[in-house]
Amino acid sequence: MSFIPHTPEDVRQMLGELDIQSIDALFDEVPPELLVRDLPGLAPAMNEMEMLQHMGDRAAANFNGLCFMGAGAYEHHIPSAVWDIAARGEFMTAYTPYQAEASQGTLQLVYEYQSMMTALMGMDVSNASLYDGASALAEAVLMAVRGNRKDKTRRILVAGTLNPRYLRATRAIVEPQGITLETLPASDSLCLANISKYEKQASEGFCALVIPMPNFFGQIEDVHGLTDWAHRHQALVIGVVNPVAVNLLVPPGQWGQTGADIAVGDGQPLGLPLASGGPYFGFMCCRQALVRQMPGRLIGKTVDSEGREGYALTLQAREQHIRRAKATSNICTNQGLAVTAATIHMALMGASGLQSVAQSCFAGAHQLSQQLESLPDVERLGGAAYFHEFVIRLPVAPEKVIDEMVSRGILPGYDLGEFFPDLGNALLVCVTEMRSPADIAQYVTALSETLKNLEGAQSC
Amino acid sequence: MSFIPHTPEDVRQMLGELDIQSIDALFDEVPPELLVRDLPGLAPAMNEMEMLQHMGDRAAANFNGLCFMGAGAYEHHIPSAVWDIAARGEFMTAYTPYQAEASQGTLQLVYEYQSMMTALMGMDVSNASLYDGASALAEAVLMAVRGNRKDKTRRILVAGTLNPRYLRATRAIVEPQGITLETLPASDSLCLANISKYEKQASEGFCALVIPMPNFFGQIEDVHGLTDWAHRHQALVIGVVNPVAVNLLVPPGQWGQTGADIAVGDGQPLGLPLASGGPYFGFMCCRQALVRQMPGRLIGKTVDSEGREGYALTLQAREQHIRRAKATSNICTNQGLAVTAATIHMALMGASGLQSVAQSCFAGAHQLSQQLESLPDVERLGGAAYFHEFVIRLPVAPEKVIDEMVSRGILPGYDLGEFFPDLGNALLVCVTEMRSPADIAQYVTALSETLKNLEGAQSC
Amino acid sequence: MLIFENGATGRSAAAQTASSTQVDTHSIPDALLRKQPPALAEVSELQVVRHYTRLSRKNFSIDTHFYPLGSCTMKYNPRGAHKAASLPGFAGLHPLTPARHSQGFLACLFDLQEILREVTGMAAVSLAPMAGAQGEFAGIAMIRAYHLARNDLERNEIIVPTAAHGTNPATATMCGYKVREIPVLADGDVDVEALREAVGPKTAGLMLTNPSTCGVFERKILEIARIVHEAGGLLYYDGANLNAILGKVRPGDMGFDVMHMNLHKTFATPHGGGGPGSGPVAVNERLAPYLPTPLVKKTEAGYAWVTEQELPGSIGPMSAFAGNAGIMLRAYAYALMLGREGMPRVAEFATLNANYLAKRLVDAGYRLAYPERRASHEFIVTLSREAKEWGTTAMDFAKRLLDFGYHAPTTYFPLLVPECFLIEPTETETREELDGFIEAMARIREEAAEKPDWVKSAPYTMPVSRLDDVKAARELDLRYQK
Amino acid sequence: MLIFENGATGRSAAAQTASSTQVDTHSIPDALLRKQPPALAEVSELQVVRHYTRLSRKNFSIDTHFYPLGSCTMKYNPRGAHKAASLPGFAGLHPLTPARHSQGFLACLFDLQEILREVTGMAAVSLAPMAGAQGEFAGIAMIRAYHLARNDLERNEIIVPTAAHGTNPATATMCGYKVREIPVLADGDVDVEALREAVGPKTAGLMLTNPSTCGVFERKILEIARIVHEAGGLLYYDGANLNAILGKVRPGDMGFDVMHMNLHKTFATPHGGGGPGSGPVAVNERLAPYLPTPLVKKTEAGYAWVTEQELPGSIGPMSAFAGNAGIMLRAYAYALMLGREGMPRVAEFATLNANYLAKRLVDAGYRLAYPERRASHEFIVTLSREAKEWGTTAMDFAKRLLDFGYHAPTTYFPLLVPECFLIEPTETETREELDGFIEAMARIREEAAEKPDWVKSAPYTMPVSRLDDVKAARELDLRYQK
Ligand SMILES: Cc1ncc(COP(=O)(O)O)c(C=O)c1O
Ligand SMILES: Cc1ncc(COP(=O)(O)O)c(C=O)c1O
Repeated sequence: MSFIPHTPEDVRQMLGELDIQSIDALFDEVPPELLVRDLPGLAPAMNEMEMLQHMGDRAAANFNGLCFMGAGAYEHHIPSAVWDIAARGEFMTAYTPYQAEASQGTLQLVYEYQSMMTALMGMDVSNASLYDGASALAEAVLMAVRGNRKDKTRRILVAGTLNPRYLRATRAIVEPQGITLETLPASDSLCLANISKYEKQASEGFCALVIPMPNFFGQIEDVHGLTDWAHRHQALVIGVVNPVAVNLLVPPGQWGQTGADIAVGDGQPLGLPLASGGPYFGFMCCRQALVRQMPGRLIGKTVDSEGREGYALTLQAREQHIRRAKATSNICTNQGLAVTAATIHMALMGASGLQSVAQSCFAGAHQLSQQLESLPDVERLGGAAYFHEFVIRLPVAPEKVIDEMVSRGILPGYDLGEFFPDLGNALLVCVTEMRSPADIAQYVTALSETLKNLEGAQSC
Repeated sequence: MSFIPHTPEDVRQMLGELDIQSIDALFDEVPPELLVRDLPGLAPAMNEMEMLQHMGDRAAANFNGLCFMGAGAYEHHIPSAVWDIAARGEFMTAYTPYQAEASQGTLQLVYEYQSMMTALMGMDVSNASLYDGASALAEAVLMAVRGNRKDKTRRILVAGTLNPRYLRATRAIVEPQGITLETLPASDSLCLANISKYEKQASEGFCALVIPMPNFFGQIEDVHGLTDWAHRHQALVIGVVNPVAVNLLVPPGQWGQTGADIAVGDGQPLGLPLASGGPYFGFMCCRQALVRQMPGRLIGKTVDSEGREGYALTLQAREQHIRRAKATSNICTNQGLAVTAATIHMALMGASGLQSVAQSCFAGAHQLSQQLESLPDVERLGGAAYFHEFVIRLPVAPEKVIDEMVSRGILPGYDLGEFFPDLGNALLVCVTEMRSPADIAQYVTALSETLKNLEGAQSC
Repeated sequence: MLIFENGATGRSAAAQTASSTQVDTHSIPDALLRKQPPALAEVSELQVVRHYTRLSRKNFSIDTHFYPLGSCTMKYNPRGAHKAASLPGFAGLHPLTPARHSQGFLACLFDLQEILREVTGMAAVSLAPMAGAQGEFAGIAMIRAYHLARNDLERNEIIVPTAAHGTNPATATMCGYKVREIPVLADGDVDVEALREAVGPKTAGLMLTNPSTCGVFERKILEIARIVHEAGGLLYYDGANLNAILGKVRPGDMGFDVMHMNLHKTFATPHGGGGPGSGPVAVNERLAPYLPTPLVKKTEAGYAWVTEQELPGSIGPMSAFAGNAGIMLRAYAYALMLGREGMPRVAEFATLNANYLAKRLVDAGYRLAYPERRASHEFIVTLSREAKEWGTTAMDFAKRLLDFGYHAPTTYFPLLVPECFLIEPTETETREELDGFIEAMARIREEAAEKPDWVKSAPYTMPVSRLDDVKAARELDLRYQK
Repeated sequence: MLIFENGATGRSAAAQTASSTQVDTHSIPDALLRKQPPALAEVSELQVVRHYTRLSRKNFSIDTHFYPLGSCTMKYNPRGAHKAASLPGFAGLHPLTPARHSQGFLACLFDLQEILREVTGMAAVSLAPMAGAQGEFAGIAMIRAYHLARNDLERNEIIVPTAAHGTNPATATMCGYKVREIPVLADGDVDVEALREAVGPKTAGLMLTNPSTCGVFERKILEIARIVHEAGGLLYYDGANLNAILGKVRPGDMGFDVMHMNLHKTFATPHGGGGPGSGPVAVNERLAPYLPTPLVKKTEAGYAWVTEQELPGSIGPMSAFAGNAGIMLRAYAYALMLGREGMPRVAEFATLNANYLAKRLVDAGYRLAYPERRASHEFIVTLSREAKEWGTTAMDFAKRLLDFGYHAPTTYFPLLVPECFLIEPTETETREELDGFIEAMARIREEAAEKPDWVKSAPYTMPVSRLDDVKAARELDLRYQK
């Protein structure tokens, strides 16, 4: 199929123009032994109908019920207009806006995105996106190392309550540059402990502190105390922030006396579907002083030759296509379309809409957790306030509970055993505004029945 | 919610400008006793999320398996591009193209549609659409009465093999004008019989003959013989045509010696989803001589003041907004967006694509029918060649078979008992290119098991 | 360039073509087989996408422009409603699926019937008609059926005011009636005296819209209803203007016996460049036996179609299936989002916007056709003075507006007001948008005064300038031929 | 006008706001609560729809324009692939759903891994990287891991040709390497002698793309591979240009050890105005132990994620989940539609179009950077003569092309060719489209000769004329402030 429009007559004429007999002649500079004859491992072409039927079967083979899983990706309502507009060919099939005059749509939109993101985070500057939350954190670490001129240690302290997947990816990305990540262990409350506990680790000096808000367990850290502590140690503060939660919680720009220095996170909750993990996008904001250390694209407002307002890529000298080996990052393609959707999403939701979403999430999570706590043998872990996720300890292995609940149409949460086996049968449960009181009731019933079944089975 | 953008400040300013205290003052010309205080029958507003969840539940409460039902609506593959583009705001949210300069998109598209439709039907002229196939037939009848100057009877002969729903709707629409519809009974072959059978009915004179192709039972009528016969009686011929079948079957413009005079049908198979019955669209084509009798809009090509090509509504003097009581029809809003989709669909499919669809349909139907005929107690009715629908007689009531098959995920066909109880347990089965060989095998297995169960149950 | 002109012999959007298996069609007599493929475009998938994407950009639309087209209610079409109707459970449902296997769909129709009953103040609703004009047909056919059933055979006239929409008289004709026109007074109200003279034993009914197409509320509506009813006629309400009074005033309360609604207007379903619409009819008890089928009822056992047997007096179905189902689903979704409080707000803000716009246009020098009246959701500006003094007609103003990025209001309708603009801003537009339009209108008026020829040759920024309609009609070119 | 400037205090898209229940948040310490709502736009739903619909219309895109951007492979992005990835069963799937409950999704990833293995001729594939640059990072990190594992600790240099894309050297730096550049000869091939001199015990690897960014096939590729391997280095293939050779030549066969692909280029997923992409890496046996996670394997019991335990040498994950899943699904759908026969046709027709275009541009007076060479899927025109003679630079030609409705080719890359246009027509464009572009180029060249100032001030028909980049950088304005 190949979506090729050439008719035999076209080919004849074009070959004639080139004065050759066959298309193969165009490959005559390739060493002949390298030419492939066939690709026996590939199947014959499907037409669109067959492909869609095949993909439909595949899609139907995935879980498709009520989702109470978060752990870094959250199911929120996405207004229908968001993707109807983001998927317009003009947004979806354009390239990076290098030719500014022919890309004012994307450029202005990203400028608006930057404005919204800085408003949301209370920060000075936002870039045009990075790949995802985890890799954005890695870039933030690299940026902190570049930006903190007072530090020579290349040591980064990371809250042990950070999403472990963020930690892994960040480690993979920054370690080749000799940067070390050290975690501050969490207390029993599933939050960082009192600062005094970490003075020893701090005493060797460190470049930056990474603070999640809320943390991986849904808990709300004492961001003010932590920020001021890090700043006292001349370290920078990197906040890892949920962009919906921040509508209820203090934004990173207002953490402590002077605010976080860099804020990153995953933009997925702002209009991106769960989508099996992506595309999402990483956002990154920083203080004005760090702008030249920013990785990724920045859109600036300027004027054209007639004085009209317009938008263009700016500070490109930071980027790989200009600065090459000395660039702030190698990033080129980013997550433009996801940003397009997020911008439309934020415009539609507005501050009042996002706040009401945050409130619904908070309320729903508290409703569910209270009801679960009242179940026999179910215990909630963690002492601090929490936003829309919380941890429960089950009397049996979460894996079994998950399977049983899935058969009842509910994905009950994330099995913390993967990264935190010490927590013992712990499940991370999330409630967003999408889960109605009826859904919550259904969860409670399903779980109590599931536990009865499993405990019954065990006791036999 | 109401999608109203006014802030309290806007309202204050606007009322100030109008020098009134409240919006209610604007209703002071309404007799006060007419003002409604409340609408207690209505529920409180839902937000979009709640509405979509509610509609999602409702959608899930419908049959959602393999469809082998036709009977006037057909499940074909619709290329993804069709609705992606048709649903662009510029097509979807425009009005009828009265301001030609600001509507060249829709106007040119409809001109292309007219061109495609006439090519498909082998006719001279196509209008810009009518509501659906049935009402298009009604309009064709009215048009024939206007157009056949030689006829005074206002009698229309209709093949008894026509979709009975078309007959009912046509009757409802044309009878107030004193037009009578008379059916020519079908023969056992589920086709019209030899013409000689109908000479008596013809002898009183008639205005037009309505010929379905394929007919309601999927069978292929002798359109040549019927057309010439009607023309010999100085009657017009109205073809009711399936626009996919016509890629395999002789188009109405080539029926008999001189072709049908009017061709109508439902455009649904050209890119419209089953969609619970609509929106579809009625197409109508005719010979050049009848163009001034056409109901509905026509788009013509012309030039602008600088000689550039452009498109505009034309022959508007036929229409209600100009001719009022003397118009060819009262139609105003038509099925524009459905036509937009159909045009893109035809462009994507092309003649080769539509032909291959028609061939697949034909092949699939014949595969299934052959396998079904081999089941004990299942009999195929009808003697003529058929396209993608055929009739089988079951040993038990189709209703029960349908329920049982539905529980196995298959909608096995249309119960002909509604309109043709005399056929006795007859089911109208349809196969389109969407039904794979595996689907067909699944049907055969499910039916044979179903019949075993039901017959077993009966014999107890 | 036409799609055909993009084509080349043998080119195709190959991914859309079925795997070519040679099919044996010998069971079909050769004479009944198609011999030549239709001359459709032969183009690639990218060509199709690019061609129609580009074409779309030549349209004005709600999503791109303020579109104050009077009588058309060009308001925001919620994308959520579109999404709801596109859910696979609806989009994939065969219309003849037995009711017991399509309960979700039937429930939506039933609920919509109930909502429409409530907002119209009528006794029963059928969703069958596929647009306003078909709703009118159904309504007048019911009036006819009513008189026939009572053996009242002399009634062969439908009365319509001169301001009526063209579909009104055309519908009357389609139902076999003669049309009798009555005038509208200088204040925009129907001439009640003329009505009194017109009614009589031949009167089958009166068709009226209120607020009228003059953009004013028919103040004597109760008297009009009395006159018609006393003469033995019935009252038809053309619901095209329902947006003006939604949730504020109900046709049933005004004395109407039957009406249609335009879901594509009042209930915000997209106009689609000409359609589809949906034109449900609502009736009082008297006419309920004649409603068009299908209808949905709620029973103990679930939702069900009302059968023909149950409704023997029905005027019949208007289409093969149940009408424009997808439009009904969109309207239902919209109604759910408006809810009890949202309905009257529609009328209130549509009216506020119209009155504000009218006032400010007067300030800018324009003349209203009915200056003493409240505007309803729309109003008429007459440009007869501008036409006389400067030679710039309503058409000229309309075309020039396009250059300013505003779709023109409805022109030359209703016909009784010379050089008229019928302007309907709708409730979903902001004051800022209205202000922009007012400014453009003010500028154009200045232009008309200073350099009328400039206005008379507008538009300048559209893909084409004014088109030669005469040539279009004289040298009919209705299709591409190679 | 910015979206914020459409706003008014208190305005909102109310249908998107949750029913407001006052929520008791006292469990959160007051100091940790947000006090002031963010200053987002306060706008209605229609305003949002209209604003962004209008904005979109200010973009050029594949769906609207020919877009021959060299190195970017701007070809048709099948809508069917977009639809497949948008199916609720994929779009609604949580990435941490246990593998046993997401078999359909895992099956797609596995099959895609296999397809990519086949077309690259490599031993194993990981889909983890989220774009080309991240794929490069993963590839170079694997080279690093390989050397480290062998305790080969001196290798701290990555060699790149001067023609390389900026991401190549930037990536080497990110992986802690020094970059050593080698020149490209006048015929477009890498300077093999310089390479010979550059390699040595410090050489970790060479990054190369073939066909190169000069638009020609590196003829000495086998020799180059030998030189690097003999020096103990590994060979990295920058797969951005894979479209040129898809199904015709395989990087694995050329001797590359590791490579990335840009699914958003070769596999036709939309570029989205800057992203997202997906940059899978493929490796030979040597590097397979270091692949980034996650990976999908097929077992008796079904599809499963390869665990960290199974792959202890892995360089780790590159993102929180499995990368840009939706892009993988689109690429997979596209690959299914191409199939076995379709893959090589991509390379063949991309190459045919490029060579035809190059030839015709030469006829029109343009000069190729490598006139003696076959073009691959792209080629370079150098406008240095035009710049010298008439003062019209590549930038000027690029801007003027916009006025003719064509997106400009890539300008000033690769940097080594002065005043260059890197032109990549792709296989999905028709000859007619190419002819139109050629005609425009010919016209512009005439204009440049006759009235160079006209070309130098282009564009004239875009929403803005040339923008002041200096001001943008000097007076940084990166966000709206009231
Ligand atoms: C006043 C009036 N009546 C009737 C109609 C006819 O409605 P439809 O176009 O849906 O057939 C219209 C629509 O234009 C109208 O404005
Ligand atoms: C030759 C080459 N290498 C690498 C890249 C980087 O790929 P990506 O933009 O996906 O990170 C590009 C893309 O522009 C490229 O053209």
